[in-house]
Amino acid sequence: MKKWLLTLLSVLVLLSMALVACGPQEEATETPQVAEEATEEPAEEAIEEPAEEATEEPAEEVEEAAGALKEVPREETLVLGWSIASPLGVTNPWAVPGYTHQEGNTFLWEPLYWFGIFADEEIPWLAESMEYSKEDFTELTIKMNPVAKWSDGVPVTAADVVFTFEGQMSDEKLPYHGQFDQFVESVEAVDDLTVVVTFKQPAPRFMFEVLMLKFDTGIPIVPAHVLGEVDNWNEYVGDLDMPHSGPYTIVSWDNNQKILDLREDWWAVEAGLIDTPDVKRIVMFNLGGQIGQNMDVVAQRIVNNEMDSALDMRSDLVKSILEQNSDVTTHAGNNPPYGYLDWWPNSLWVNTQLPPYDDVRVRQAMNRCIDRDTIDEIVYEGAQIANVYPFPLYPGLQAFVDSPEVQALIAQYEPRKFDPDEAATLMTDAGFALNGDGLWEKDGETVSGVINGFEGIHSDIVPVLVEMLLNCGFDASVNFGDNAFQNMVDGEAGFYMWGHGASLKDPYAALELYHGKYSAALGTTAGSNRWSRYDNPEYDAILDEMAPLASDDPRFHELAAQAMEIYWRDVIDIPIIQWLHRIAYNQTYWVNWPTQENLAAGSNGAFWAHTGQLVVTNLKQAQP
Amino acid sequence: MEPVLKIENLQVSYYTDAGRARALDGASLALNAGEKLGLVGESGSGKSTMALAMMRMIKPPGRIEGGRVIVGDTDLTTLTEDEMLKTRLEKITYIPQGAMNSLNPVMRIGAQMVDAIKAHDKSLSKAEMSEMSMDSLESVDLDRSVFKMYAHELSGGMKQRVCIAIGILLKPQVIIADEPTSALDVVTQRQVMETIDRVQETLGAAIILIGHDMGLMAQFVDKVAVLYTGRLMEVCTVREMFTNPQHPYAQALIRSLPSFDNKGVFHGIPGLAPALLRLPSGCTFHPRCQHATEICTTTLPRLEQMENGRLVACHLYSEQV
Amino acid sequence: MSIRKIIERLLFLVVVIWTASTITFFIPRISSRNPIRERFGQLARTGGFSPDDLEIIIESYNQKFGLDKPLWEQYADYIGSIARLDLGVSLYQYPKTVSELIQEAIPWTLGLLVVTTILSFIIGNVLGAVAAWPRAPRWLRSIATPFILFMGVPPVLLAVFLLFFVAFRLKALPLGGAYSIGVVPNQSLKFYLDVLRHQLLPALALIFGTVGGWVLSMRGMGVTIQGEDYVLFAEHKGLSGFTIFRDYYLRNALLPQVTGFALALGNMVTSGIVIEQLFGLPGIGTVLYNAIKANDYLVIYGVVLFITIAIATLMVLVELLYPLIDPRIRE
Amino acid sequence: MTTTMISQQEFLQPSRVILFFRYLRRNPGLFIGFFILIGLILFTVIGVLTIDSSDAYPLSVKPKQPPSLEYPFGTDFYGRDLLAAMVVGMWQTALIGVLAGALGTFIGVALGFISAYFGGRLDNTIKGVCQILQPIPVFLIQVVIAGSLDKRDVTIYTMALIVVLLAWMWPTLVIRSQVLSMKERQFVSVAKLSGMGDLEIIFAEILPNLLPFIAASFVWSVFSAVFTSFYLAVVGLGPLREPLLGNTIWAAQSQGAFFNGWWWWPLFPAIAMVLILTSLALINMGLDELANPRVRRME
Repeated sequence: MKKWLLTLLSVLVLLSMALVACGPQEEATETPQVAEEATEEPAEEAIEEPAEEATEEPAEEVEEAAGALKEVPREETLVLGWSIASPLGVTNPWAVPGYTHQEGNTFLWEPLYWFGIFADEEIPWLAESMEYSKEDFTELTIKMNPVAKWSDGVPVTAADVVFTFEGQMSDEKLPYHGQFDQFVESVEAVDDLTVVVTFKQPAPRFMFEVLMLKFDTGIPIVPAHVLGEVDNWNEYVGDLDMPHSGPYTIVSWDNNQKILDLREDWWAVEAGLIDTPDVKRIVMFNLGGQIGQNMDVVAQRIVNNEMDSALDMRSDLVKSILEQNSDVTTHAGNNPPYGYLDWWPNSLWVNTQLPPYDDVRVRQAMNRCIDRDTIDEIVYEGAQIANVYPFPLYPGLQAFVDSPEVQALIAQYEPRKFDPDEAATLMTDAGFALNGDGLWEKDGETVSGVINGFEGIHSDIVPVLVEMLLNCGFDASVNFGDNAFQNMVDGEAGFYMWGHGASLKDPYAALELYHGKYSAALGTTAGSNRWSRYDNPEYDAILDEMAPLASDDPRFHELAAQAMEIYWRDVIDIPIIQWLHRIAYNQTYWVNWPTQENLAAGSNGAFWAHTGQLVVTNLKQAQP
Repeated sequence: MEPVLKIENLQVSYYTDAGRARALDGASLALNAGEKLGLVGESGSGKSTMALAMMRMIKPPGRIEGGRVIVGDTDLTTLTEDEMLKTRLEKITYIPQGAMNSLNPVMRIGAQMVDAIKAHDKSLSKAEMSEMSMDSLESVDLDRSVFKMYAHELSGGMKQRVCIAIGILLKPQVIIADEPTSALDVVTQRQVMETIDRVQETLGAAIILIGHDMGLMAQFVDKVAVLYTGRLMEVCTVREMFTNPQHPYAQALIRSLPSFDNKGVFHGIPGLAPALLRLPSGCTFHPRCQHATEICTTTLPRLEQMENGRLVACHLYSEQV
Repeated sequence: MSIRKIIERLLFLVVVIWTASTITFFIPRISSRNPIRERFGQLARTGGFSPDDLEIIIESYNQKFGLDKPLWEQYADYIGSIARLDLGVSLYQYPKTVSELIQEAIPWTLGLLVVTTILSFIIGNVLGAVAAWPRAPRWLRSIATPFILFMGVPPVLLAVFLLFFVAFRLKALPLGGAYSIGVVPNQSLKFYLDVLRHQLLPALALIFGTVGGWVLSMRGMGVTIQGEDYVLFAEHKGLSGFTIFRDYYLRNALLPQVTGFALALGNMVTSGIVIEQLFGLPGIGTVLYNAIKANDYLVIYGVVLFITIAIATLMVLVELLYPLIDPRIRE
Repeated sequence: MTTTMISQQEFLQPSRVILFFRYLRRNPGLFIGFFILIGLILFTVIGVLTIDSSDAYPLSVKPKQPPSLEYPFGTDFYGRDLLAAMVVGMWQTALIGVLAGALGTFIGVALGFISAYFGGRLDNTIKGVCQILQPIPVFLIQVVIAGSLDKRDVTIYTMALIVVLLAWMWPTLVIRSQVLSMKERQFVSVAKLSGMGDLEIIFAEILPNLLPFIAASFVWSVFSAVFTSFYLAVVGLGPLREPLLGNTIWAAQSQGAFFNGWWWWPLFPAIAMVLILTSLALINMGLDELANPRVRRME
């Protein structure tokens, strides 16, 4: 028996060696340069003094591994966890389908201005200045920073801005085509450093909404001398060497990670806008295709100091991280709710054109079924997250809701009130009756209460909402399927859990989501964040009057309060929660993360947002 | 002359859930070199058990519980497991019952012969072992080319010959052939039996032929031993058995054979053989025996030698001793 | 082995591929979902797309992917492209082709699934054979029992618990990923060992979760074989236990098992999908998992087809090569 | 003489029940398997009778509570009582398993019989279809089907149907080969000679002899149905709100239950899942031994 046991063991050993050998072999094809070197070097090593090999080997291995890349110690490397889904090599911001800035490309591209939300500060960048040159907001003059240049040494000029704007105007596949089409009359380069934009109508918010990069909105400037040369910029991939103005360059990109190294000749340092960043290398570790999956592994990696930060997490997970590693902090330090307010408060949206949701009594009844105190208590451990507004309470908006006008409306409409009895009365008035299963029914049909949501980000709140609605007699259930989004777009019956990414400073952008002009008819596609298909001429008139007014105009405030009244009166959607970004910041290697106590560059702390560049370039190496 | 095979009081039991089954109880035999013994009995009478016990191949839940098997001057029951491995094929050999399936289908015949030699004598060279094997094949009237063939390429008779060739590879003193011709057609049966006969004569080995074909026995063996429920009932020469069986069971057995006298009439033995687990008391044959008396139901008769040297286990003849 | 048989088997292969492609083509079309709309709907999160623009983009892509053609035409195109070994383009990772995705992923899957299937096959069959071998010592025979019990543990469940205990609690092995963060793939021994360390837990989960099946079937087979006359005769020949075990018993008992190997690989894929995803390994399983989640239907088709073809080919190959190990089937 | 012997035999013949238990002792797998299964059934039945099944859904109890006297299995993040969730989940898992298993076995047995007994073109067709479908990874096809359905249509019953769609091939092939070998046996020829009809032979002669195989194949089908439904739940293709064992385990996994220290959440359903599958595997193994005399001899 011993003999065959040995035979078996040796077979096992052989096979496990085969495993080692054949696992990564394919990498040879992906990085041929490295492969060539690797075959040469070990041979040399073997000849040279085998005795010392053992001690020398690790060092040499590292060198060898970095054959194509220079070696950067962990202390100078920032490791970020994110789900990278875009195809390898796509760096061109105009490639379609786009939306690659969240996956590390934000470190490549820069805007005219940044907006730092927590400092409430507009930060000039590629432009030295940008202002409306006519009082009625019909002309905008942009002065470029003369030092700015692309990574290939070509200066960034007014021509690039004109190219970028005109591209948006002409190409309907680009995301801001709609805005440019609506507002912009013409774009003109007065000289190398000056651009004048003429608007078709007053555009008091265009500069902020479109030209400044913040959160996930705004446009970066693209190089005219590169994209102007390609046949079809929508299909131009860009690859790793596409000239860009940002501080980092992608040096390695595979399915596991994207590695970006600091460009020593970054113009912004020369321009004196910023010190040379401490972060010499960014490793964006791919967490997998689905946002929000396996987050416990991500959390553990942060606890283990393997990662410095990752995408935002559910409250419990962040709490557990903080308990397990004292070097980790969050925007709110060690205190609940651990995060900062994102611009994406979530509502339960319904299609207001579709029975029974077209009946305001039904919508009000549903609102009365949501127990926002229980949500705070159960899902968010007592943090005040549950919400009654379609916008985040950033300072400007907090001031707005604190105004006596809005407070009076709250007292009148009690949007937060949980009252199943009132809900029952409303439903009975609307002609519904409870059936044998305890569900509201009319003409033999229950309310199709499927909540379309997104598992990675809604798996904590949606099941709770389902139960609340069920307990109240609505036939609720969950759909976390891939068709959830499409159901919203198509206006299928049911509820849609979705956010409002719109207002940051004043309520206009959020309120404008319900403008009748977006009220796509049944059977057509609703634009993003316009799921309610609300159509009310009274409301539209208010909004139209607001459009050309500056936010600090007293009339603007008056009109905004009127619109808010309609929002609550008609229950256009059912606001559920403020959206928090709970991002763990590991301070073992890096400090100066943007937090409540330390604004850093004043941006929010999401490294994946457009302002991620500000987060990373302001990090400081931790002093051991 | 000293017998080449001596079996003394061999006892085998199987232990089952329902209790102990005595599959072989006190079998004793002696065989001289060159002697041919036929071992007969109904199915389940313990023939194969006896053969396996001689090879010391009884497996759990069976157990050899007593007695001795002496080949030449070696008592097999005292050997260690390793010594016994060497003894098989070298001193005592077994030619299996189901020759159709007794050869490994995925190994060449030669390889199956060589590994047998190798297991006993590692000193031989490969060529020597091949040569030995092919000689052995020739001695059973097979072509030397069979060495390179697979079992499925051979006919039934050829396979049986291969088994014989393997059995006599190391020129054993005792050969046990367990129904070597079952499943063969009559002509082939005869050829195979003749081969065994010739081989045995050349080797001068003693042979035990197991089977229930009395006709075949009559032609090839010198002596016959009758087994019933694991007990030897009678041992005598072939001639005596066919002309004058003594034990009532042997008589019934002979009577049940088709012959010219009773053609067309089938004489079965009345009743069924009892299950080993529930053997009747006394003589195990008594429930089926026409001559049973009081003593038969209580006392087990012993195998005793009669005047003419025959061995019979029956109370009818106890007085004769 | 005759040419005729080879042609017959190849025809069988073609029929299998055709069946699989037909199934994968028609089933997703039962539903009215439009993956392109869904994909662009997700993109619309950026905020800037107007509804009209979105419709225009969707329309142009529908045309591009032929979704506006009648069903039978789409089917014909699809079968045609399969015949040209063109599996189409990923919607989610456009312009990446499905073949490229598979190519990138397949080495990892080969490294994990195939090696674990082989290991599981070897360990399971040896243990199963030993378990049925009456002459093996009792303790050795009883080793197989826990493995049989592991049959009741889905590999994914095992993976979850292994991940927790070994990686989270003991911190003995990495939490996932194909290799350490920040390491660039290269040909050094260090890199290989790093990869091996990362593959260990998923491999363990897969092996432990699947060994039981082999143990069980081999045990059944072994019981049958050890009663065969040739094994008994081999004992009568005075062969040593090891020789009988290896040449007479194991060799014969293994034959029917070999034919099950290809199918076992198919079953391994089932667990592999989730396990690769769970450990963040960039293999075929992860590609498929993500495609399922994103309803990237061309990738789903492509991967399902690819796996089917691989398994069917392996089956046919095993069948054609089988005579090499079983002389009875030759000529 | 003979009569006394027979009566003696009858006297010694132990009752069937005793024989069954004796057999169980020799076939410990079957014994343990049955034992666990009975335990699970008792747990579920008593549970269904005594527990308020609405506690198996969110917001019914205080969330995130470790096991205590009040909540023996603890409660989860959503405020389900995990004991109730387990009872309902086991019931649903069993329902899927038995439904899919029974349907699959029924189709398999019917096709296997038809194929083997009538032979000819019919046999070739059925066998051919099975062979062609064999290399196609069943689970992947199930994934494609489940993924194509509208989420609202995915219920316990549709899940069972999805599982059964491709689960009949194995029983078909097994039964077919058994009937083929059975057909060759003497008693069938005897029955044929004595003028029995096809149906009579099938039901009176062949079927009873195949019962152990059918039982084993049924248990196996249930096993694979439970297994498959678990995997479908894991990739998120099951009925989402139901506390199916797979759903509960995966919900725990996706909420980082281990990391957050809620170990009890995935643990108990995982144990239940393992017990179900293990007991089925053991019973299947035991039935195999019962059906196959060679295997039986070994024990």
